[in-house]
Amino acid sequence: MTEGRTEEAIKEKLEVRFGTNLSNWTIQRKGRMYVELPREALVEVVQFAKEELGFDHLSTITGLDAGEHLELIYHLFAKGMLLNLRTKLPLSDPKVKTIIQLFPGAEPYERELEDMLGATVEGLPPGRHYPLPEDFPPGQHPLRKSWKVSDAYPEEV
Amino acid sequence: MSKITIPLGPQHPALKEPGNFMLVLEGEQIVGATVRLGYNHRGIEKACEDRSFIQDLYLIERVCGICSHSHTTCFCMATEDAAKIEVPRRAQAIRVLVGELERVHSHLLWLGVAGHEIGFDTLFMYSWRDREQVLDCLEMISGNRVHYALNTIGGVRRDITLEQKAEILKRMDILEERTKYYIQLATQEPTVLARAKGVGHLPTEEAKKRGAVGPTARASNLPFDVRKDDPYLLYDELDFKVITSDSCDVFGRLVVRVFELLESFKLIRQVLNDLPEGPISVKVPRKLPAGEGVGHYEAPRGEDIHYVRTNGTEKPDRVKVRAPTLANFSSIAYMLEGGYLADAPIVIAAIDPCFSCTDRAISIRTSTEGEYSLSWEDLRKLGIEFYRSQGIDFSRVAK
Amino acid sequence: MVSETLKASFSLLVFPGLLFLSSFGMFSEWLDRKLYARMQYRVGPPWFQPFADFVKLMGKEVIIPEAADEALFKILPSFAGAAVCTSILMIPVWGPSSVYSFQGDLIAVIYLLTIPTVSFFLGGWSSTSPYAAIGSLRVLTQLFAYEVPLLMAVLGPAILSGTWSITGISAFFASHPALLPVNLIGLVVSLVALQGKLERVPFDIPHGETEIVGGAFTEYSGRLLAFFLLAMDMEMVVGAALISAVFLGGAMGLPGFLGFLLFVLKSIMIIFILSAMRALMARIRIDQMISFCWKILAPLSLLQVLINLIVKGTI
Amino acid sequence: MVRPAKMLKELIGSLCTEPITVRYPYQKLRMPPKYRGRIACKADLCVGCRLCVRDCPSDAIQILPLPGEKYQFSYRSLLEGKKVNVQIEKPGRKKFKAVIDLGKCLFCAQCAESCPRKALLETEDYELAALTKDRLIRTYEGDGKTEQ
Repeated sequence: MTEGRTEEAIKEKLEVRFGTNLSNWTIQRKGRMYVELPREALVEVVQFAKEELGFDHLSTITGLDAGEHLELIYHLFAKGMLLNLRTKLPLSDPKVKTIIQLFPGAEPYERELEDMLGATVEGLPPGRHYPLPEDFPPGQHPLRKSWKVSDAYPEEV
Repeated sequence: MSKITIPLGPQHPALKEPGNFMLVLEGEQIVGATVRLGYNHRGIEKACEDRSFIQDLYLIERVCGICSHSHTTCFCMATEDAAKIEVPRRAQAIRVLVGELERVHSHLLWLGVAGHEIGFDTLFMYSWRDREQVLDCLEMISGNRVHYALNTIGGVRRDITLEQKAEILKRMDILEERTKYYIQLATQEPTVLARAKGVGHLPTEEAKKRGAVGPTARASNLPFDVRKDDPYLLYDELDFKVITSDSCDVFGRLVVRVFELLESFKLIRQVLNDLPEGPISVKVPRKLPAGEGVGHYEAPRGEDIHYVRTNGTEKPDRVKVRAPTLANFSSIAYMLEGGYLADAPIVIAAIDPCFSCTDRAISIRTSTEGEYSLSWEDLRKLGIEFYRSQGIDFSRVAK
Repeated sequence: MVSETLKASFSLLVFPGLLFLSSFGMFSEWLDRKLYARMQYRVGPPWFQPFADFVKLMGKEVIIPEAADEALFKILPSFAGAAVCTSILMIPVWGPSSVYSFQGDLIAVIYLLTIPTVSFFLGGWSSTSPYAAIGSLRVLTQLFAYEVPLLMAVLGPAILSGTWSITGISAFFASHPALLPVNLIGLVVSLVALQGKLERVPFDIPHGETEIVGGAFTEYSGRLLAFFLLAMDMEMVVGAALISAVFLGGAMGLPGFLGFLLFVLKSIMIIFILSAMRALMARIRIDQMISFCWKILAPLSLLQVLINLIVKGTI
Repeated sequence: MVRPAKMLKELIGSLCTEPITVRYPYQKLRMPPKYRGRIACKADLCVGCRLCVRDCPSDAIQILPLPGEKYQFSYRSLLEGKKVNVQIEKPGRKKFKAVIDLGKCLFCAQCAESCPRKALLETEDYELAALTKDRLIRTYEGDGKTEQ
């Protein structure tokens, strides 16, 4: 919204507010920045970014299996700037709080995290599976690196 | 009056792709709507992880049948960001050119589909006839009609010749004239106005809250266009307007798309008349260095975003695709409720849905217990038996 | 007595009844489709396409929904066809007079022509599918919208000629051709209402395929569907014949074959107008259709009646 | 500004012109130059590097070695006292054949791009439908003209 907004200014504002909670800053190029934060601070940071910094569009949530933990990346967008908030969930306890109260459009993205990666999104209203079918074997999550097609459909391989 | 629940999809004449809308009706009025997706989950994201980058290009291209160039460009931009590859300017210009030609093709296709949804088949036939012009251009440039296979990591695969340039400019003039005719038609034909005005209302705040993108957002007076807001390729050097409409309904979406066609013609002319010289691609190693990148692209249907993480091998570690339709989905339920059943197809069509892109990604399902599949031979036998019972013998007809 | 029965069955089954009507109906369906296609830069079907479609449907399996009333479900298509075949007997086809003519046959034809519509409704309703249920509700709603303007529009020429028989009306206009232009409004209203009766764009609301799949016919298949579609084609011919007899002076007093030629020519002209209307417009919503019929068509037809009363007073 | 029957002029115009439809089987479509149709292979040029196989997104292409030409001669063995047949491969480059499954091919022509010897070509042939799947599998040997 503000034209003179730079990556450094945003970094400074976030650091003043959240201090040591944020780590691993990367400013890849103009309009692309990555930052890592603990999952406890996630909702707060997203809310701050939305309400104070003008990041009012959630592009998507990427989830990936990075071996010993799950990594979630929230891609927040404001004019000219893509802020990527990275948070790590231990595989033993892959829980994260929902952000649908801030971005109602995030519901399918969060359902996808639950289905495809086996993360638990707390506060997500009960609903159908997305994108997996209702009769998909429970406990199987296709985007985990250890998953193979034969786990769910043994007759096919 | 008692309530009737009508399923719209997954197989329905109004929807060319599988999506399911359960509409609760009171007479003709919709009092409740639930949206269900996931019928066409093809496992593309998972499949990308065990293919090389070159193979992934063609897989990503098949995320969508209409905006194939959008997805590959987005994927290429994300990968090039991750591997820190600089793309030559001529390649960027060709990407913009094909991207805009694709937008023209997609919007004309939408115009036809919208015409069909409101029972105006003449508009459907006319706009699809004109769409052949732009498809011919694309075929001439890339050699294929729909899946252009033009992008490669580090540039594009084919160059534009002078004859092609002249031919495209000629066809754009024809199309511009036709587009002006459609603008008149859309704003003057009373039956079109009756079906489009005030239908599928989506106020600005609601569109913002639900994260609408693309023409859906712009028709709700939300000037969100990645080409302007997060310029990629050469868009920050090109002159074009972001078209918005404040009518917030299907009519607005129609007008936004038709006027965007005019902007696209403008862009195509600018790119062609000022095509930078130089190579069309750079050599890229098979193994890309570790890194991550986000591709952000304005597809004809709205914001498209890809996330790519590389790990130093010739295969990506993770590819995430978010097609524009998914972002528009929470708006659909809002727009449907309180409307008429007759308006449901056009309201759904007005976001230009592409369910298969949305679902992307798992494997083929074959027979499970209790179901059975028929081979070609079995089917043939069954058919012959049925017709024999009706007194006609087809058994001697050649296979 | 026997010859009377023979004559009746001949005219009901051969000419101008079932055989003629179905072949002319198929021809006009082809004509309609061809014109529609040519208006859209397409090639359109070959001349035998409607017949081929009919034969194909006859060979298909008939599926009857379990919840449907089987007897009703099966009888309705022939019911619709029979009503249309009967109604052509009262409209002049060969020469200036019809096979059967009596005072009030105009009203009889209009009511016979509602029987197919009612059977579409019953067929859709008895097949117990949600699409068919919505479709048949729309059939009935639409019936109430176009029926009144249609009836009032044909009332105009009847008042002007002072007779309630179709043969009488066309004979009157044949002898007073100067009075034909008086009925222009009525002609337009009845053409629009006929479009509604035949459930064609912009009034194809009962089977708008993008909304409710096949509408009332969703569950119909095979032979039964073939007969329903045939009844629809025949209805188009009867509608065109009715309009040509009432508003355009029918055979204009020409005898036999010449009169027949004129009848064919006028029907083709009306079919052309109907296809152009189909190509020109988008389908409107049922609520828009009703308000259009009651707020525009009905007052227009009332105006026509008024004009005719005044003209009648002056001649 | 509402104008009913806006398209009437266009409709009449359409009635008076030829249909736009190409009557396909009787009238062939003209393909632009460099159309990406069936992929052909000049197998003579192939060196068997299999880069095309590696890059093919759909496993549609196979490169198989051909048995090379052989010198054949025989001699009478003094030890065994009978005739012995001997085959010796002719010296020179090995030959290959390409098997392309059109049922799997995506027509992206990446193989033609990957080929260092330009042995794979894009052709303008687009009439590739077949009644059985095995007729979609095309084998190329020699100069690329022969196929099955």
